[in-house]
Amino acid sequence: MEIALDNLSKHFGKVKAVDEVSIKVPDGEFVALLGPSGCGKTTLLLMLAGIYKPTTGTIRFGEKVVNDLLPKDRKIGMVFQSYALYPHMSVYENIVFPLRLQRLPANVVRDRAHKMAELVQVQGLLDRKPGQLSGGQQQRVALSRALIKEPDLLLLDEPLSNLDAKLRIAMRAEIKRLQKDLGITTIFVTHDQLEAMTMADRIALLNNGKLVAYSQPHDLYDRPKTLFAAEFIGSPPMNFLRIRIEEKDGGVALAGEGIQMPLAGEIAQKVKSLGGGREVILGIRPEDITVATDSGDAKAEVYIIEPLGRDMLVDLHVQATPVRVLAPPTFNAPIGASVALTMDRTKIHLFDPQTEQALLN
Amino acid sequence: MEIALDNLSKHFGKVKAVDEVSIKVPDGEFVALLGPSGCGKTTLLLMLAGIYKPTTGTIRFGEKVVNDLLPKDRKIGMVFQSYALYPHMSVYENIVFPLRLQRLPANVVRDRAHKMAELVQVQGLLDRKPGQLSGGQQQRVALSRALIKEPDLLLLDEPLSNLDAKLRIAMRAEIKRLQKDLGITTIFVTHDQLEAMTMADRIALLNNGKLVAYSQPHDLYDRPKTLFAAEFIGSPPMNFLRIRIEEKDGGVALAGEGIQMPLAGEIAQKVKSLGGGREVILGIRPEDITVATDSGDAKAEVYIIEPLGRDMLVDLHVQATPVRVLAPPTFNAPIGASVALTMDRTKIHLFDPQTEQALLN
Amino acid sequence: MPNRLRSAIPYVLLILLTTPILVGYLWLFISSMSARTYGLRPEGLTLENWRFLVEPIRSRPSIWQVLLSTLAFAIPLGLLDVTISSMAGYALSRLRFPGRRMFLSFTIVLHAFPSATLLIAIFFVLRAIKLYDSILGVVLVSVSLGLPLGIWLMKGFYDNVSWDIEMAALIDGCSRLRTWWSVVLPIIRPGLAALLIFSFLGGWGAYIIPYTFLVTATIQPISVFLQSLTGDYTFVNYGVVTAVGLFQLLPVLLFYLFTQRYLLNLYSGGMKGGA
Amino acid sequence: MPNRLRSAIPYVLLILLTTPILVGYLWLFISSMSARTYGLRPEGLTLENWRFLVEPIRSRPSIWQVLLSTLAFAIPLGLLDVTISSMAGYALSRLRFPGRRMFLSFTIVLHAFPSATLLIAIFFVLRAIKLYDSILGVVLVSVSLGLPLGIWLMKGFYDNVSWDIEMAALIDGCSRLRTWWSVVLPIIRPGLAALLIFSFLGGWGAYIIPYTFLVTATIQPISVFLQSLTGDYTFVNYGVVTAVGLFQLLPVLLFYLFTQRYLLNLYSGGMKGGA
Repeated sequence: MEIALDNLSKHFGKVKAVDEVSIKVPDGEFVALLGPSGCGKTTLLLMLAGIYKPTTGTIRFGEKVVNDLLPKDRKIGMVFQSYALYPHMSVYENIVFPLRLQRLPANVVRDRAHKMAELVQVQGLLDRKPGQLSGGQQQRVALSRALIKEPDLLLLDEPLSNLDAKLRIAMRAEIKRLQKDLGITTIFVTHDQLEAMTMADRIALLNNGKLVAYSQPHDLYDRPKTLFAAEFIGSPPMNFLRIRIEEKDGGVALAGEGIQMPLAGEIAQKVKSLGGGREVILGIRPEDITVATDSGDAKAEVYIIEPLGRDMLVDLHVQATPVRVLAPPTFNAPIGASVALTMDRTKIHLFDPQTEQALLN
Repeated sequence: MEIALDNLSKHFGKVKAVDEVSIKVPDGEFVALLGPSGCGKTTLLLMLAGIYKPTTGTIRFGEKVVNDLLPKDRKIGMVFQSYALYPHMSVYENIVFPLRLQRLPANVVRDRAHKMAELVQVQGLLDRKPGQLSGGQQQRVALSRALIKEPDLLLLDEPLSNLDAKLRIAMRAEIKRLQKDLGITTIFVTHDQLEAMTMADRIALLNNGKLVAYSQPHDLYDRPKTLFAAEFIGSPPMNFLRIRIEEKDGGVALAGEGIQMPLAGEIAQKVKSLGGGREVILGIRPEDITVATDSGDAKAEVYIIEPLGRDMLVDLHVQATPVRVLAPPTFNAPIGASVALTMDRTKIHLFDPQTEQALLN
Repeated sequence: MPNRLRSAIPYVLLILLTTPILVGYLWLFISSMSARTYGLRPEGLTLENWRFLVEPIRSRPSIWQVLLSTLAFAIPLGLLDVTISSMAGYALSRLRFPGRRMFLSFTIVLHAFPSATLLIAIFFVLRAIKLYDSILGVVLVSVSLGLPLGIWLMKGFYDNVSWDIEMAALIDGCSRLRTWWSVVLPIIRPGLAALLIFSFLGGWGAYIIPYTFLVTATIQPISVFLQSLTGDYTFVNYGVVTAVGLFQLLPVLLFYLFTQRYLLNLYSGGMKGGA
Repeated sequence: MPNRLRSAIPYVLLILLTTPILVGYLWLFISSMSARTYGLRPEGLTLENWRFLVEPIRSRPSIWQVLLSTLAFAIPLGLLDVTISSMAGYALSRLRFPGRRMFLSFTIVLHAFPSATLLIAIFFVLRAIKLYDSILGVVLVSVSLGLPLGIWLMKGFYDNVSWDIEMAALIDGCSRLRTWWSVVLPIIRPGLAALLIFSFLGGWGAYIIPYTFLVTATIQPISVFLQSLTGDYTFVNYGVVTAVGLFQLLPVLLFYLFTQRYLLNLYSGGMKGGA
């Protein structure tokens, strides 16, 4: 089912928890609501669930405006961060609870419960109480309870945050595959950019209740439209350097404290068109910088080196600005060593310091 | 100061929380105690702090056995996961509390407090109460309280776990640099392999109270000595495949369900010496496999693809075994597509299924 | 050895301090079985003091009549207390309404309020609504006085039930009332059981309220009956008094023995950390 | 409009239910200022009922003497209760010792125990240790009966203090005692204040214990004094009784007004979620 939010707002007293958000979720898509804590993503989810009523704006499920519909009448399933299983009921009773409330015939209930339990692989646990299950098992049960109603919309609240690191990686893939197999329109909330990147077809990035970006993961990573998006997506995060566009002898260069970066070709033209002498913020991801001992675009001092296994994360200072670079695992240099940085011309981002908008896209 | 643990054990009733651990920490080193929850790492730290008494074995600070020394007589500083600041005291009072207890003259106390506050950059916060500080600020205060005594040994309990993702990356580097600058022998506890890899000079990997590895980060990553270490270090984790060593026509190959991987050169000799027909576990990291559409060492089916920004994490199934591969960000294939995997011969690990020991190092 | 001696000191002190209490209980028991006592030495072992079980003491109502009155007081008291507390506690824990904060403060103030001060005012109210000297009146008064604590305790239990579970029930298809009844109440069942036992035992041992507002001997509960045995005559038969005292005490002790773990819930359930 | 009417119904019900109580208080106030009352209608406004402030009522001790006795009872009660509870609560929360679990159960059982049943045993104990009819004796008995709740509440507060903070203090150079005194106690100060006020007010309004174990009129606290005004004469002067009642009530009310927020701590501090 297609979901459409139109200028949706939720105010708590004077606080605008959600501020004029408009999103269209196509039928069968998997959408992440991503943002730092307090950005309004959970409020938005609870409005979709019918727990909160919107202050203004409309929520449409298909053609129907559901603003005033009670949760139980919305045909939704939801998995909570805490799983929210009913502790006094067995796993089986938990799973069939939504069907019991619909007064379906006993054999239908039983059949669907077993089909569901098989799908999420909890067949062996049906007689247990939730308290006897591990976190991963509880999540599977919560998932099957949410899915047994065959909902039009599935809501997931931080679905992975209570799992340990290894299980998180496994469940990430499993939930994504399950969603694709069932084709249920799904919206999930997360504060973890990696979770949003890996699982979602489309990411709605929120900040202070406002929608700042709504696009596909690779788009958000490669072509962030605002400084906030550039900073929030990617780990280790993008580096930012204050620079000035300099035109000299017909050529164009980016220059800053300790930075002198001549440009050529297409990118030079683009940057030139922004205007010489303009102060901008240069953004570049740690994997798009190379460290050498001889010469490059910037001079830097090694602050500390952190081995990641696959790479070395080199923390450097370009004058007073910290810069992180991903170097090959063989990289080695003592603390305080002087090195030179070379930046990949095709991967640089420029942002206006005032509007925080991207300038090169 | 050099720290030496000799056959150290701690039993709680019948549970061996720490089981015969022997470690030597050279003067000025930064050592991580790493392991899953319940592995005994915190118990070990609390024995070093003097909160728990060892059941058997000895703890030596320099030449001195400190088993029975009270915490206050050990010349240690400690930063807790919760920071454990005294909520009824101001930041200044918190920092100087250890010196007050030593009845140092007022001017010495004041001087040292201000020097300390400057070092960890909390000069502006001295009059506040801990409740008014952010998590990052509280940690700085806790750090300065631990350091003001000029301890011989600094203990950190999950120092980064209460910080958000961005701050964690920044503090990681900062704490590591501070430790290097001060040269204080430091031991920290963490359950996060990345934290241990990036910060520590040496990692003590614990499991079920036992020490399973004690070596430098790159060593642990490149040449894990046990299956547990190989599985625990690295994210996404190493892939494991059950295979058989096959000798055919003088050549040697690794073969399994859907896998046929001929070897040549040095590695072939090494594998051959393990004995033909032997069942072993092949371990290979996601970054050491390449995906192609034509032919390779193994046939696989795409389960789901997860964009990481810098790479694509491709979840595949080789028959029933899940395998994860890091592919370039341009990789694309539909769910269920058949692909071929090629593994980097120089990066493969073999483990004995029974002893779980590495066979190639 | 001196170390061992040192660690014995607290035990010796504790035993010395506890002795008077134990002696008191022992005397209670011995006295109920004997005609007279010299200190702890009984004289004339007899079951005479326990005759009240089969035959009323002089002009008083029979012990079984008294027992019936006590139950008629304590059972409704417990049930009403739990019913009202469980509803009010839910409202205070979950709903936001004007005056909620004030109501909470008031509740706790009322709990700690010296009830003796209220007796005169209550007397006039009861007389006005014609419930003076009736079990119903005493039950209503006792419930009112017990409610503040009951509501606070129930609120504590509700506070520990996560919002998520309620939301899940709403989404699964429950109405608000159904959510409370089928999902939330079963979760706090240990709390309900604890409060029920607590209130019931409170009613069983209650003295001031029934003593003040019940005059008819046949509807007085056992604690008033017991007190009347000591108060009315110049010569008090301590043997009988102690026997009746034990009679009152024994079911309470048994009750505690079997329901102790529920009572523990009362405080530990509402509190973090618990026992 | 029908919607508005519907939402008014609970208020109407509540007002109807509250009226008797409010009328009771009103009558208390009016009665204390008049010679007689007909229902709520006063007749002959007078301050005569308040004469007890300057001149003792007949053969009774002066009100100021009574006040002094009450304070001599309530203040040590509060202080002792807080001192012992804060120490025992710490031990129960922090130390592992044999019998701890049993002690905890026992504590809660004792709290809910009907104290009336114990009166006879306590009487003999007090007489034996020569503390019958002395304020010290009554204080000791009241402290003992108050300790179980006090200890549980304090334990709840200690349970909420993280172990980390205590370990930090030990590492920073404190002894165990110093840790308790300089770090832990200051953190639970709101709990200590709440328990102190709670115990003091409990002592101020206490009736059964002082009534049972104090016979000398000059050392009886105000609640017993008040009760004696109603009990001893065939003709009770309700005007005077209500005036004394208000005299007892007013400081309590004032106290509550100013310390209410500490009392709120008592329950909310020990519990997760709070108000």
